[in-house]
Amino acid sequence: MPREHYLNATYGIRSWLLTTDHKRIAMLYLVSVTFFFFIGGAFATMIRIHLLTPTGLLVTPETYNKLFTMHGVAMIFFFLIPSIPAVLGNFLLPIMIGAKDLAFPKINLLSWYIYLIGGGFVLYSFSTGGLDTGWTFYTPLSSVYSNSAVTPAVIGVFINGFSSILTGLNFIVTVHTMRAPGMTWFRMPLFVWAQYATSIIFILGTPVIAITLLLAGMERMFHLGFFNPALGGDPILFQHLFWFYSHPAVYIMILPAMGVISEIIPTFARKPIFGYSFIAASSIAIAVIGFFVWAHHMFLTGQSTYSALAFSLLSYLVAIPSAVKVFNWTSTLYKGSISYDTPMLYALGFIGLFLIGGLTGLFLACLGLDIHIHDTYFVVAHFHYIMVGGAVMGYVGGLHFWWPKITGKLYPEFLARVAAVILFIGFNLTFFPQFLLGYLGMPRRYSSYPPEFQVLNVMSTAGASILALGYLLPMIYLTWSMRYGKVAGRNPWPATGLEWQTDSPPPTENFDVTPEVTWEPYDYENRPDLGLAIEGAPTHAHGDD
Amino acid sequence: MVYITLISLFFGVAITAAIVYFFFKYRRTHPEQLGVPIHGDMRLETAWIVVPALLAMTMFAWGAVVYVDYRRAPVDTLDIYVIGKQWMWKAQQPTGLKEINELHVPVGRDVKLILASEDVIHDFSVPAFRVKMDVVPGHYNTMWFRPTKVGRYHFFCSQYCGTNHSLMGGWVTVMEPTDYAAWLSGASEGNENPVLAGEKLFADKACITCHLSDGRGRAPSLNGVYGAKVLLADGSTVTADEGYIRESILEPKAKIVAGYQPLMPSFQGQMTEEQILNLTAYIKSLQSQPVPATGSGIAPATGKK
Amino acid sequence: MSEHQSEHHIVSPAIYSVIFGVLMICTILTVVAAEIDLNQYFGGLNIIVALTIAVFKASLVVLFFMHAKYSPKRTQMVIVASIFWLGIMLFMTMSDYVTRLWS
Amino acid sequence: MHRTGELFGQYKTLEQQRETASLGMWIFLSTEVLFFGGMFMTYTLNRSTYPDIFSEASKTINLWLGAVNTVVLIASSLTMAMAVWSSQVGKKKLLTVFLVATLVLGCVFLGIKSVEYHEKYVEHHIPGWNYQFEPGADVSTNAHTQLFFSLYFAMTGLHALHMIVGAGLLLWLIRQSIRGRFTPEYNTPVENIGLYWHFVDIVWIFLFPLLYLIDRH
Repeated sequence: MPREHYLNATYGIRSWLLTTDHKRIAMLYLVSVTFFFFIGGAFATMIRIHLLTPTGLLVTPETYNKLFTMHGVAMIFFFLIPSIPAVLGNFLLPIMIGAKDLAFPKINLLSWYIYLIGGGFVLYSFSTGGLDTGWTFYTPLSSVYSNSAVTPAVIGVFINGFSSILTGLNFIVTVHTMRAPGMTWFRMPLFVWAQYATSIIFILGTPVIAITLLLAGMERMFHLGFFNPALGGDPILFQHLFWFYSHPAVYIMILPAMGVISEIIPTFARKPIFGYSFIAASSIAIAVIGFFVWAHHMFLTGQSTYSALAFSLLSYLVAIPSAVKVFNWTSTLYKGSISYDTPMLYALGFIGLFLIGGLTGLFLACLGLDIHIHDTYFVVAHFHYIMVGGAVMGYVGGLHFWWPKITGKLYPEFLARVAAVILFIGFNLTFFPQFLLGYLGMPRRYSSYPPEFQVLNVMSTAGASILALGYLLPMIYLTWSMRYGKVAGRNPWPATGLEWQTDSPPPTENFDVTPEVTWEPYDYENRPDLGLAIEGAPTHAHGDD
Repeated sequence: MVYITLISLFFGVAITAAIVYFFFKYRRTHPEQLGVPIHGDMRLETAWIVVPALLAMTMFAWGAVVYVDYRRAPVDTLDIYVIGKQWMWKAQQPTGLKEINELHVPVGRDVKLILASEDVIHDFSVPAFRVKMDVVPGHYNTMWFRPTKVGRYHFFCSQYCGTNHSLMGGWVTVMEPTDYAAWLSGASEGNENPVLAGEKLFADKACITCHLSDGRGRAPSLNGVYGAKVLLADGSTVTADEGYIRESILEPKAKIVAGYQPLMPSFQGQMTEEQILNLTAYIKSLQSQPVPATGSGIAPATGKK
Repeated sequence: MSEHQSEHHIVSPAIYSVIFGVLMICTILTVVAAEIDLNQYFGGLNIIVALTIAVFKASLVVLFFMHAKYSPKRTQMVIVASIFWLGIMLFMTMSDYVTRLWS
Repeated sequence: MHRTGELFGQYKTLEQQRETASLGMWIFLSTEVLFFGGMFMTYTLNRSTYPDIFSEASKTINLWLGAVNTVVLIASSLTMAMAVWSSQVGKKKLLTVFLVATLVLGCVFLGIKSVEYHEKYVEHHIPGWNYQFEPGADVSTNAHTQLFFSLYFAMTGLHALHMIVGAGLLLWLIRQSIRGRFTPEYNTPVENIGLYWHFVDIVWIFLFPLLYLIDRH
């Protein structure tokens, strides 16, 4: 390990709380999003235990409503959205393009503080009785009828939005102006492309949810009227504005995870990624088309039939770039040199789960079918496959992949593989039964349900306990490895990106000398510096077929 | 449904199989081994953009046909008014019979539900019939279905609406038409006929002083207005459905009939959702040749057009 | 380094004054137009006139006061993108409400 | 803290630093477009639903105050543009003069705005609080005009808030300018705050016809 690096360059609590080093800010985010993941996870556990019996085992309907609302708010706004961009993106994006830091380091720190303030408001709302509007805050329930602590939560989410905006702004400007010599657009790692696409959504979508929640909040606090039907306002308009952001927000969660997968797969197949430019372009396509599909959340609100037709068609279009990614990842495996290291297990698990999540999306985008499965557990299962099976798997896989770079230490490989398998099994057991529940007609957000749904609910709860174990394991051994893990070296896998050219952990300025990029991305065959078999040794055991 | 499932299954299984196969076939056998450098293939890329796109379009088209059919109710339906409020459902049969958290319908007949909410957004959902529709405060949504089998089926509120959302459900009872008629006449004693109640409101609220039936009043005659195309002052036309009638009561200035002055006061806040429904039922019963409201049986005087 | 931009362009006070003059004239025009019933000639003409003038004024401010006319392509892309996204929101949402009355 | 004109560690050249800051500002403004956009959307829908009542309600706000404010704000944009020019050509004294002029005009705008708000307060036109559109107005007029005034206060209020933030930024600029910090080589803060100020002006250019003018005749 290097003698001096970003972790030990300076000491003391001030050196962390006032840092402008993107790597340290990433660590601050890592700690805070993990905290919210725990909170959201605790709520999820209670939800699943409660649903063991048809009448509800644990809490009153009112409390149950608060549990799933707080689960959604904590997980979506304070874990999933910031997780990969603000932790992995923050840490890696400047290093990957050969920059010393993000374009605006102070704004980067500011965005973490904004996140904390927003999180503070939300925690205040949780602790003063919680809120029961659903994370979607639909009016007029949220703005007029609910008696719970909606106002601080809305303020918290509103404030948190600016954290996302500033992160997105920082990333876009950094990618445009801070690239190292030779780092052309098409030499950038696909993770950077994914972050760039995500940032587009951050800066063009987030302000809309901010103003929408502000309007709903003002309606609640000052009895103004924007969406209130009692004054002639239209509650459906709130949904339009809400989903204008919140549907693209799903892509905020999944796009960076796709970026992580696009890094892991070529590394552990030791070959260039199949169709680099198609994967890069599909990220941008998802970000842009993703803005045209929002009203598929509203097919049954009384939306115009014509508009429903348009939104359904566009929703099918957004499936194409996602499919392109999956096909390209799969093709990358062909004639690879595939290892079974933990990040690769996560990546392959991601593809499988994302495949199910994506394909069930086709069911929901289908107008005729949506009539039946809209607002049922089918939807719950679908988006958990995308968000947990996709985004969280990508996040945890990415953490493992870059853990040696972040901490300079290796995690215990065997334990990590076991955890990955447990997560995969637990996840499927938890959420696959929910597809069936939804198809049988169980509506979502129900604290009690007809007895015929019990068997599947019990299966789901059983899966959830396995899943919880699966999440606890990495938290324990990753923390353990920070102190006791084996020293990793610069490039343990080895991988081709610029981040692996510097020390682990990197120095505060990332590189001792500004790197100059002469390689194409994932170009294993032309990288003698990696010390892999180039001449003599067969490039592939099956080289002839 | 089967179609999408098959296609999804095909792709799901095929890709998973490919991954698993590659995973074992091309495993690393030597620690320094490299993969074969393949960068991409234009033909493959094109194929897997075009083929899924075409398949997706067929899915879209099938779903669109079903949806359009669902959103456009057939003529000659049995119209039942359903009001959602936190946390119960009130249904009103054409005879005026009111039910709470229950809904009785005859088998084999197209049933149209006209949905209104008194507070927040609800959603009336009958999984067994594969139908649901949001119930939005401030305007009507409609849904329709044709029950094909006698029995009792769950209905739920599917749009989260507050504390007792999960208790806001009940049963749809599908009966033989004769049983249904018997049930209606047996249970309907003491219930107010919505058309008659609406007629009374029409007089009490002084609608009758302007909306003269011979068309010579200060406001247009409402005979036969339901289902007709109405020419508006700005030159456009609208079809006078339940939503239009409701809007005209609450927002009389929003759509002025050509040739008339915007004189009518708004009744916003002065009528309950139920009264509005009754008034609507009465206006719907006013045909060009006035038909006396019979108020019994399964052939209501409403909705015939 | 990324794409290199040309020399910083300085807009002269003379241009600023002319633009300011045009903006003032437009302000007077729009107030006067609002006092006349243009809708009698063509439904909604009042709105069209008021918004056309507003768009014209805003364009002048963006192009000259904010130097967008002399800015790098990248900046102009940002401007176009933000207007385009605003358009998505307005157009797609209104398309729902407008087509509800079609039968 | 840092001294102005310094090259920050993460950049290689001053030119790169300047470009980066400018791009960052523009992207920030694009988020502002969407931020106000949500309100414009709400306005568009409600206006198209209740055109007559919105026109009734807009007749009660004071056109002349609005028109004067438009002139004041555009004039402040001119002085801001001139301030940017002064910094580009290195006229340090003139820069301070124009910045102060901009600040003064901005304050005049806010002053006139508060007069308007006061009028609305006197007329009981503050929604949700003692609201009464006109004596004898019927229920639906009272309800829908509240939609208009809710939008009026939300839109102009948020705009005014941006003005206040802008005034704060101007104060800081004036302080720096008096110290002679800005040179033709280093004037990024002047340019960026100028961009912000012009953007706020543009928002008003749309608010004025939408709230005061349409169908007023």
